[in-house]
Amino acid sequence: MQTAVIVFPASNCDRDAAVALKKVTGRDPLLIWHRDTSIPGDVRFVVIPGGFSYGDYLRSGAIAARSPIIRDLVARAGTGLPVAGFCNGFQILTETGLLPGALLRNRGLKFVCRAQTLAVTNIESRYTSAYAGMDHVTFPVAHHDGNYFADDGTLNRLEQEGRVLFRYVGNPNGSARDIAGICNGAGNVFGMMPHPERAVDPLHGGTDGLGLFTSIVESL
Amino acid sequence: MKAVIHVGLKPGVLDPQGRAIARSLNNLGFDEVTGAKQGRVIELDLKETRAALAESRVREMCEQLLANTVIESYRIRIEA
Amino acid sequence: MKAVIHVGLKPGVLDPQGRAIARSLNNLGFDEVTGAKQGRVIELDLKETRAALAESRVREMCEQLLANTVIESYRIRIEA
Amino acid sequence: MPDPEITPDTIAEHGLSEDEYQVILERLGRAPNLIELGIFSAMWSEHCSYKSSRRHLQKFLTAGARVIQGPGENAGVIDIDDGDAAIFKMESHNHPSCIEPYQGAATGVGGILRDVFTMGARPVALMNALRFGAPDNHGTKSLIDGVVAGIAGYGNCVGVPTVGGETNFHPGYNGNILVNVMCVGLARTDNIFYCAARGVGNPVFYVGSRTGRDGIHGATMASAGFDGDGGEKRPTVQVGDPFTGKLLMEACLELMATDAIIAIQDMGAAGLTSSSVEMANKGGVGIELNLDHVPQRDRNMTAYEMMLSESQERMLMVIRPGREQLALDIFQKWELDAASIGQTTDTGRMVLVHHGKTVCDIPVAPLAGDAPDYDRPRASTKKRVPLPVADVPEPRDYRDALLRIMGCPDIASRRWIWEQYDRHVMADTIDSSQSGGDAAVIRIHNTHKAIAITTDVTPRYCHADPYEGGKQAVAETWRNLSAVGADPIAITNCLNFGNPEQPEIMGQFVGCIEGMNAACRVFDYPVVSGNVSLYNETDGAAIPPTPAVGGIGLIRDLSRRGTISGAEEGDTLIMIGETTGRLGSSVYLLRIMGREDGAPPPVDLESEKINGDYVRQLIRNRRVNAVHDCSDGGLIVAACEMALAANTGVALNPVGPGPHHGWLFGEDQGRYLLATAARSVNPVISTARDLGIKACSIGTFGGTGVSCGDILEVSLAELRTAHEDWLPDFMES
Ligand SMILES: Nc1ncnc2c1ncn2[C@@H]1O[C@H](COP(=O)(O)OP(=O)(O)O)[C@@H](O)[C@H]1O
Ligand SMILES: [Mg+2]
Repeated sequence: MQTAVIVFPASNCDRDAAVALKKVTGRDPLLIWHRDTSIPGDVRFVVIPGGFSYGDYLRSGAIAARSPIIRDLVARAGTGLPVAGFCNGFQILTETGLLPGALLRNRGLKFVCRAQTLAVTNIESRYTSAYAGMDHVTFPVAHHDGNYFADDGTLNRLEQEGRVLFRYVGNPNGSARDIAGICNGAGNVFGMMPHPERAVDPLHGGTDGLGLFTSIVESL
Repeated sequence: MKAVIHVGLKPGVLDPQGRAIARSLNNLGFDEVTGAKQGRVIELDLKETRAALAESRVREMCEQLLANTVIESYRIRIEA
Repeated sequence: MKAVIHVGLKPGVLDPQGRAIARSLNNLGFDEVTGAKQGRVIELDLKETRAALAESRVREMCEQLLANTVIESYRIRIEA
Repeated sequence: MPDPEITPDTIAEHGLSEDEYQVILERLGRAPNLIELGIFSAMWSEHCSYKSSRRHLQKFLTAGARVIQGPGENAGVIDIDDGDAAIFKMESHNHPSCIEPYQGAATGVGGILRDVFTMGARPVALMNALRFGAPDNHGTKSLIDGVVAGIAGYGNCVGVPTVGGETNFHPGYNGNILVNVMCVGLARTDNIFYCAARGVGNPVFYVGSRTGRDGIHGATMASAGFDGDGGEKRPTVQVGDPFTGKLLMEACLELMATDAIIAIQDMGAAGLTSSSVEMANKGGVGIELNLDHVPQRDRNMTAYEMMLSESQERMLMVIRPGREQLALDIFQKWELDAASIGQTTDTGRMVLVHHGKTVCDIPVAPLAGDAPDYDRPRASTKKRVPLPVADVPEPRDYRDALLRIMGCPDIASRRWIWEQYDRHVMADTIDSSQSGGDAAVIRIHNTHKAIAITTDVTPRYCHADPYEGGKQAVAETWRNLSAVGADPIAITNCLNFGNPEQPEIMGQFVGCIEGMNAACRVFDYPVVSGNVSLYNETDGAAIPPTPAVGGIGLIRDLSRRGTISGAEEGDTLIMIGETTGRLGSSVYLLRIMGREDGAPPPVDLESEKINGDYVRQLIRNRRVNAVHDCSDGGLIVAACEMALAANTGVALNPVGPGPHHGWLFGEDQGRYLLATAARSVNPVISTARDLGIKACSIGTFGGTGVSCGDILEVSLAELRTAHEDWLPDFMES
């Protein structure tokens, strides 16, 4: 199955994402440069990788979210193409408006890199079905701006609609209501600050991240 | 001409930096500080010479890029 | 009262953020932008009511914490 | 602008001695102009010319079966089989970090990354070796805060994991912190790039950030005399731009996959001057640059300023004729400024043109070849007498002493530091600081091989005895690599010392080098790159001698490696190596007795070698569940670290009738602790004895605490709290 990773200047988890996608699909994903203007038609799943696109200058994800490729990404997401953003990818997705809210500086103001326990709060989504029977997973977090914020109305709606897919157990960054990962109303666009793509190999210290990729790939 | 844009968090949005600043000032003995907020100032050099036009363009820049209106509000000042 | 502090890079110090902002605005079609600088604004709420005293205290805060005077300069405005 | 006259003051301000100036006059056959003087002064500075250290560095073992490139290039290169090469180097950014800790540390990381990717390697790991003043010294806390944030700010953004390092606190660093950073990269052995320019008439390209007035050395003159804008005195601090650094790295690696590059050199210290001179000198060619074409950030820059600016994120390359467009296209894709600023010539001269005028015309060879080379007088450090165990009081309470040591600044967990570093990016980090293990382990992408990396030095020992301390630093890296099952291959180093014009300091310097070299020769463990940082002193107080060593080893099969954390309930704790209870210059002495005297533990290089070889063999044969070396704090600290990592207690056998402090806290060298399953205990011990290696069973894993007979008993929870809380509590206090 064809998948793709969008690469921005100073994306740096593009390789991490590519390794995970290859592991699950058996095929190298396309790497799409941010200046391209369209995502090839056969691409079934797009990952926006972590990193420091544009050095996180201005606001994390802000400049990347105005890249040429984004117009087509938004259009295709609107027609149901699954798009997942991890870490900087999540920040970019909120900046494009594909996901609600924003990511502020961590409460502790420091970059934080550690293994993070997460509660899987909805196993019925396209991104979490493989976690049936697993309450908790451990993914690494590695971010400076991971403090999820949205107004109360938005938070309530996310919760009511079952769109909060992961919550932190032991909040590392001050995120509202311990939110670690959310999806859009249609369930095809997903973003989270932790890095499932860095937990796909026993040598990483765990393989909990694989379930996320198998879930979405099997839903196609 | 020049545009000076202040971008700050909207009221109600948690401001971790501001909080930390107030706390560290208190720790340093500046007890008179009861609160702090941190925002950004962006200064743009513009080729445009008509203030009104400049302002409306800068407003567009803010909406499109310079501010994240989900969490931030902005104020524009145009200088000769 | 309130203190508004502008902190910006001293002239000649590399401002990578400013450069990235200008470039991105150009890419979005705002060709009139020829340069950009980014600084910080810190707003403090103060219990102090005497402006002169407030100003001298805020100056101390800037020197001790709010500005990195090796590369940044600052400007203070006291408001009632 | 009229050419200012060169006065004795001008010469002194450029750090040149009268004799050195005489040599310049002779080589040129005339007086230099200011630009030429600036160029000579930069090239002949301690930093570029190694004038106090060169003759001593030449003593190092630098050759070996796996050495592809030893010292002399931007980084060392070793062969790690299958056509793979590891390229690495360590560098200091001490002085800039003292002035502005965030930017100083950040630009240090940027600089070492450029040294490595300049040679064609993709950087895969960063390390940092930090020395701060006493925790209670004014400023220590904010220096830690700034340095760690700076390293994180640069390394995290470029997406190279920061996987390990070391951190010391000592009042000897109160006025001079040390920030040493190391980078390791991977390349193919047939695609390594060097800085020697070749050919005549080949275009010289400048790429990366524009040149500003950052970090110009002759700052006094440059800012007062040449800055037309007036106003505020310009800061000379360099600011790092990790975003541009990342783009530059990607662009260079992309261009390196083509045949466009003939030579490449990053612009580090003395920027355009040293990069262009080195390229020309190594290639035996001349170089002509038109400074009007240099991309500039500030207005009205003079030739002097451009040549001496240390703006970051810049590279110089000689491009193959006909490939100019290809290069420009790649730089444009990565949104980098690039320009052809000159060409190679056959004149052997460096010619600079600015505003249509030739502003510099000097021969290249003397800039490098005639650099001063001093044999500075030296005085050796007075030998300390060994400190017998009997002369050191026992602690009143062993349990209390252990908790204090586990939570003292030398031993406490560095989690507060390394949690700010992205340790996983690139998806090949197998082990890092997080485990508290002995060396970081980085997989070579798409293989089952890995490299292991460690940095070590114990300045306490070097201060007490430079020769033994030098030996120990190398031995500890070798031991740490062995403990993870890696074959140690080569080292890099960063030699941090005080003022070499003081004979005692020069004595420390040479003593450390000779000790390091003795170890390198016994281990067949060559030095392939390094860096020297001198004049680390304030008001005549020099730092403790600090020759930081960075070691690299190869793990051929990741399924056969050692970890600190694998001990299982019921495993036997075995000690490899001999314990006599050496407390001189130990952590026990420092933190429990408040003393820093006594000879440091000597390193017996021969037994160090056979012990390490044996431990690696055991790991390869899967005879051990966990391995850890004994270093600071002695065997009890090592045992506690293993217990904490495995979350399993350990009961140590009390030895003899006492005193026990030499046994538990002594810092005898060449020792390892192993956690071994019952069935392997006898074979491990008896084989060791056959090989003439001291080995004995000293305890058993299990339970929820650490104990030693009726001497002490403490729960893992208490140990963990003592170990984990000190640094965060200190930083938040
Ligand atoms: N500045 C630092 N950055 C990253 N990791 C660090 C730093 N300082 C210490 N560490 C990590 O903490 C652990 C313990 O360090 P140390 O006590 O120096 O180990 P050892 O004595 O075995 O060489 C190691 O895994 C090391 O990599
Ligand atoms: Mg060790």
